[in-house]
Amino acid sequence: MQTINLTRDYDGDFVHRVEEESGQNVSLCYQCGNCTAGCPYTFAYDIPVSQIMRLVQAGQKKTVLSSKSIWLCATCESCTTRCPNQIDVACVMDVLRHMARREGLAAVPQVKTFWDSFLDSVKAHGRVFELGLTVNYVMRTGRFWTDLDLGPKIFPKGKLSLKPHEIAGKEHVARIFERFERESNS
Amino acid sequence: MRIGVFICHCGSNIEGTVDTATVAKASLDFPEVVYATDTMYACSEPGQDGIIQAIKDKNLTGVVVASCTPRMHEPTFRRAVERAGLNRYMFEMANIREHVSWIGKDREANTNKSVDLVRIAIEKLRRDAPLSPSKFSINKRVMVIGGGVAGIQAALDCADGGLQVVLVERESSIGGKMAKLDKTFPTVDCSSCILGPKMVDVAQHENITLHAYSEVDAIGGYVGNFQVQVKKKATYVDWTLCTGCGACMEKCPSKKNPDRFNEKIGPCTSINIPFPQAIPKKAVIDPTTCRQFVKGKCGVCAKVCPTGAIKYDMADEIVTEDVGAIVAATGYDLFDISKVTEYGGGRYPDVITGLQYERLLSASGPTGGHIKRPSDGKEPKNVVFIQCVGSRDKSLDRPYCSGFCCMYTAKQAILTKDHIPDSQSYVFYMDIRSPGKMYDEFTRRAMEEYGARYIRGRVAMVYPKDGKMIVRGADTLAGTQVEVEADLVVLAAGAEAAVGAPKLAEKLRISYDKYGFFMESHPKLKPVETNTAGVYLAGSCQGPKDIPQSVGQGSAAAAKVLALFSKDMLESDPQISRVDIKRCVGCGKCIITCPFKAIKEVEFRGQKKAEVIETVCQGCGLCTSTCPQGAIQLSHFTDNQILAEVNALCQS
Amino acid sequence: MSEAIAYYPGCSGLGTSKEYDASTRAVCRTLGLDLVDIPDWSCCGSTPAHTKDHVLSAALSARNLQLVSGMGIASAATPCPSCLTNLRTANHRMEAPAMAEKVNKLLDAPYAGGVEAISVLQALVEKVGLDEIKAAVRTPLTGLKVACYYGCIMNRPPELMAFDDCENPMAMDNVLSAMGATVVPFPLKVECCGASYGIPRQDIVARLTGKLLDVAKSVGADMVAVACPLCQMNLDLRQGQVNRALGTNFRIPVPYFTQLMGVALNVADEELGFGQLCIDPRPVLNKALSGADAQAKGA
Amino acid sequence: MPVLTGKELRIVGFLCNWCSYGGADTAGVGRFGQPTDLRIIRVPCSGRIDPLFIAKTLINGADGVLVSGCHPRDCHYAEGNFYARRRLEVLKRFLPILGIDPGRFDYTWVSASEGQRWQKVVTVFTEQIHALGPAPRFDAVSADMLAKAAAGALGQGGNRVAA
Ligand SMILES: Cc1cc2nc3c(=O)[nH]c(=O)nc-3n(C[C@H](O)[C@H](O)[C@H](O)COP(=O)(O)OP(=O)(O)OC[C@H]3O[C@@H](n4cnc5c(N)ncnc54)[C@H](O)[C@@H]3O)c2cc1C
Ligand SMILES: Cc1cc2nc3c(=O)[nH]c(=O)nc-3n(C[C@H](O)[C@H](O)[C@H](O)COP(=O)(O)OP(=O)(O)OC[C@H]3O[C@@H](n4cnc5c(N)ncnc54)[C@H](O)[C@@H]3O)c2cc1C
Ligand code: SF4
Ligand code: SF4
Ligand code: SF4
Ligand code: SF4
Ligand code: SF4
Ligand code: SF4
Ligand code: SF4
Ligand code: SF4
Repeated sequence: MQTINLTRDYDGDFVHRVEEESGQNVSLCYQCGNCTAGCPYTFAYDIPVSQIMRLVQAGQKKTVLSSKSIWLCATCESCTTRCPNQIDVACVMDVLRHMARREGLAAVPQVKTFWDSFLDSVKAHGRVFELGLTVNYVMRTGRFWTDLDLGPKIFPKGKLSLKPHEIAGKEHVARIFERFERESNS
Repeated sequence: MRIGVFICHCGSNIEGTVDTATVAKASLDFPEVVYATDTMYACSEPGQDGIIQAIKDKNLTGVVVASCTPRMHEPTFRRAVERAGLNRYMFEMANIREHVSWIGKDREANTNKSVDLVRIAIEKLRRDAPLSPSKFSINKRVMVIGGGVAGIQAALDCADGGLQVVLVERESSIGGKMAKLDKTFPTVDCSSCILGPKMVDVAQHENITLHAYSEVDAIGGYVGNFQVQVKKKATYVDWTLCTGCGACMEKCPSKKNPDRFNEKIGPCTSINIPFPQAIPKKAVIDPTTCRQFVKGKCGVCAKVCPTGAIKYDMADEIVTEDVGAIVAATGYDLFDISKVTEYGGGRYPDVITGLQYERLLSASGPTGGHIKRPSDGKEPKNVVFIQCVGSRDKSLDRPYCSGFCCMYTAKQAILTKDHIPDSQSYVFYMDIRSPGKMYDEFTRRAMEEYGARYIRGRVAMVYPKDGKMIVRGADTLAGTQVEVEADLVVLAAGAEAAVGAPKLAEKLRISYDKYGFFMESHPKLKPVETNTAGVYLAGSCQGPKDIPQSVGQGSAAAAKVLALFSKDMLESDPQISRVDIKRCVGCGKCIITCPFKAIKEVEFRGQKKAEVIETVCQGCGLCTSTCPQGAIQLSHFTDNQILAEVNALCQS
Repeated sequence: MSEAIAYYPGCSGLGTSKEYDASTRAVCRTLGLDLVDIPDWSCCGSTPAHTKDHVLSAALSARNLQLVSGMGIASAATPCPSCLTNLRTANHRMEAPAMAEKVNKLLDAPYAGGVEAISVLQALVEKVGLDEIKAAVRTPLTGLKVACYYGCIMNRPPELMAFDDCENPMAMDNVLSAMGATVVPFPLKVECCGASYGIPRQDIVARLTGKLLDVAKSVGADMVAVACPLCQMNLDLRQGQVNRALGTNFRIPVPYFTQLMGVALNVADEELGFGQLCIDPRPVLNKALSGADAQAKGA
Repeated sequence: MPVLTGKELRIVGFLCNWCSYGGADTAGVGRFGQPTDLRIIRVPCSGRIDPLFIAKTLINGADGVLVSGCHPRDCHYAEGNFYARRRLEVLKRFLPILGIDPGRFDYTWVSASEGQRWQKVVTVFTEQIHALGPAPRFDAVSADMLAKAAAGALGQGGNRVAA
């Protein structure tokens, strides 16, 4: 454990940015732990969500943005629904992911890769091409596809179509992504 | 008029953001001001002496103090100017603390605004006239509304002090919540052993008239002379005949009704005496379940009652009580745990409230003092307590701490071990609030001696699985999620204002906060007084309080009543309306408007005129803004005065 | 009977949850609920989009909402809770003019608001009504013990979703009891099943799904009815993975609630797509129904 | 001293002693910061407020008038605020006839416990008046005429307040 120097290591700008981007007042959190108690993913987190909230309050940017937890949060809304102080905790987690991305951090790379593959698929076809997404993900992570066992279960059912559903407006969807990238780079 | 102006620093409270010297200097430019100064603490002894000295030295005939709110110190300064020989009504205040220095940091703007406020006070003062109060007699009877421990204490202290007391309780027995408790913290003595004798005293005290099963219907009048209409609800049992023998309860065939005294965890008969020590110990029929009422046939109780007390055709009755003061002691009710759906209260029988648990612990409760869980009657081994349910929770609009649940949870954990030695209690808490004599020691004992496991964190959900209740919470100190397989879950449900409290407050003409708790006159210095003269508060109707605090307030309210009644006559506030008989055309509009019936019609040289009954007028000024002639003017708030204030602000 | 509702199937409706899409259409048709396809709809971006950026996410949804407003229809129904959340969030966020401006900057055609997004379940309960649904039952599901599983985001957060209770939702329970089924109280109705982590973190899904199946079994459910393609996949398709990871041997069918409704409403078997589920619910279903039948005859 | 030119506008508040004046005190005790424009005139009850006071305040050059009393049914004098509400409603409709923007006048209910609510009321009302800017001034002759017109129209006080 390291000692945190509260006067020097407090990143006020970080706290402010989290509050602004999430629209939440993090000082409302009184550390009751309800979010951690309800979060189905606590067992997989490196830092429980209530402590993420605490570390945000404490302005500990680096610890928070390099945590695995923010990538494992499934936005299940349990924390937001039950927070006695009506903090939209799930939104804070979302915003922390946005910030981590901007800092080039992703402590659970396969999750980020999966999401990126998903969005690539949407950008390319206008709709998600499930098989293509899976293949893309497996290629990108360079991992063996752990779901191989499922193949025989779904292919015969005709569920995974072999070609994407191209839509007429796919150019429009692609333009949404392009404009977004331009806006965020400007 | 020779006006003196005193600008208070209030230490740094005002001086910190208002340049008082400049305000004093500016005041000198206003009409009729002959003296102005700033002063460190105007209300302190040297401060008051300074004012008195200045009145004498400068021959002042009127005084303005600019300081805190008049709601705080107006009486103080009125007394001070009176000591210097002025009429106490030749005094005005400007509120430059609550309305200026405490709400803005801009010193220039604040100073400027203070000058404005002093100026309107001066303009008002210039039009003030000396007033003198008149005296009126008082009815030295007191009504106490609510017969919980606070009301009982207030009633007994007043009665012991020689006053006639009318105690109104809406249930069929007095005792309130305390009568439902098993043992009480921090000494763990038996609740009915310490409350029971007091209840008996109430029944036997010659000075106390008890209206049980009654509610206040309407209140008229004012301090010293209230008229209260009390509705005695129909019990369908003639209480003058009922001996409380209980024969009717034994035979009543309608046995499966939720017993409200047992917090609905046990059944009761349609005709019922809530508990053996009830005061009065009289039966009441619940017409919503009684077969005679619902189906039109039964009549068993009428047949078995040895005294012929049953009266199926009884109706509500209104009695009027004249009293000089009223103590409200209507207590609290519990937060409805079914609103926290994730805990399953109301859905799962083994999730209960702390008060229900008290009934399970109590020897007079539905299980005879054996802890049995409601679902299957089994003795629980693992009992989970969850604190702050419906308290400290903004999402439920209950941001306040209920004050006593930390302590009663510790008590219940201790009692659980006493009842079931091989049991294990778990307490989920956010903070432990136990600031009282022997209180923290008590909660520590629950952990150290009785082995209750305290877990710092909230619970997110409770659900049944294979006969157990799975409690999933967090241990924030360990930084983990935790689960307990519980047999019984006890929720420390928070305290809310008593059902109907706002309605009663409106009848009493006292204020209540947004949660329905009654407002005291001053949060520190007038905790049992209200803003309505002659109406006092005791116990948890003002906010959650434990027994020692409630009893203390009951006694305090009684002391206030006794002090009020220690005089034979009361002085009325002379800031009342007066009729200019030359202007009055006798139209009678004011008479209809006055909410206090304080204006009567009189004959003056053959013409109809209005006349204000001095001791009845409460000084609201409704008549003044109603009279088309401007004939009836509220002293110290006359049309001319208010317009002078307006002009001072507009023309500056 | 009712006004037309735009229909947004969501991407999985074309693939992994074809049977949900088909049974939804069939059931709505039978009940007279007029679903109109949105021409050229596109993906809402699902979770990946909002974890990347809120403006991007809103824009992907808003494109579809804008298409619906072009159809002159005021509400859109979707069977997929994830799509629903995204559509509703986009609406909600775009109430703020600054956000609306940012989103519209990304779109070809700006979205001016005014299209309400609801779930197919909500549409059935509110636009058709339980009484009418009940009246349409032909083959009551008597004897079938079913646990209703709503998934984590169908009703949460309540301020956003504004439908049913967020801790103990009852809409699906009510619909299936109207179909004659015995709905067993299922305490984990809104507990998360692992969402889309099936691909990147199978271990997580196994644990969460395992818990759901365990509790469903303990309350005596013959099957678990679902209303979400992801839930369905995790509970059904991955049941084998769960058994392997946890050493259990669950074999609980996990049909969509619309498929069960279809049975009760006598929708043709081909339209319900039971065969496309991993664990075919028909044997259990038939057993329950015939058991009830036998009982009825025996009595 | 005048209001601070450029910084403040002239806003006058009429507050009942029991609820709203108390609420303003509570706001002070809680240190709930507020704009400095408002000057409060204390009256016993909102029922004491004659609509003519407000009309005259606005005619005489105030930029805004705020009235606040007890919540309905919570009046210290039982029913004063009902009278107030009726009269103030009439006034609100009459102001445009006098050529006064009705946005310069508002009335509300704040209890003695609602310090935060008071802070909000003052802040919002002050912003509203600043958005309207300084009120156009009437010269002495027209002000007098308007005051008489108001006195006539607003009824009961015709014989007195104009005097
Ligand atoms: C589970 C639990 C355990 C507790 N244990 C302890 C303990 O161990 N020690 C301790 O110090 N404190 C304990 N308390 C707190 C204790 O209950 C209160 O301090 C105490 O009851 C307050 O007394 P009261 O007279 O103010 O109110 P109440 O007990 O609520 O009495 C109010 C009375 O007024 C009556 N009433 C209400 N409205 C009206 C009306 N409109 N007209 C006429 N009558 C009306 C009610 O019927 C009631 O009889 C516990 C509380 C709970 C919930
Ligand atoms: C730092 C601090 C801050 C606080 N802030 C707050 C606050 O903000 N709000 C709040 O509510 N409370 C506050 N308190 C608590 C507050 O001080 C007490 O509640 C209050 O002073 C108690 O009043 P008292 O009359 O009982 O006792 P005291 O104030 O102690 O008065 C006792 C008096 O008796 C005299 N005395 C003692 N022995 C004898 C004797 N044998 N013969 C004759 N006279 C004797 C003493 O000289 C003294 O004058 C604070 C306390 C501290 C320490
Ligand atoms: S539930 Fe809310 S208040 Fe409690 S720890 Fe989590 S964020 Fe903080
Ligand atoms: S939204 Fe994320 S942090 Fe919150 S409970 Fe769900 S998974 Fe956990
Ligand atoms: S009503 Fe009759 S039977 Fe019942 S307790 Fe009274 S006296 Fe006894
Ligand atoms: S008449 Fe009513 S109260 Fe009396 S015995 Fe019959 S059911 Fe009971
Ligand atoms: S007394 Fe304790 S349990 Fe009760 S609300 Fe306060 S902190 Fe919570
Ligand atoms: S001793 Fe004082 S500071 Fe410590 S817990 Fe008690 S009240 Fe708080
Ligand atoms: S001021 Fe007038 S209306 Fe008010 S109580 Fe006195 S006489 Fe009645
Ligand atoms: S309203 Fe005025 S004129 Fe009419 S009776 Fe009353 S005081 Fe006289």
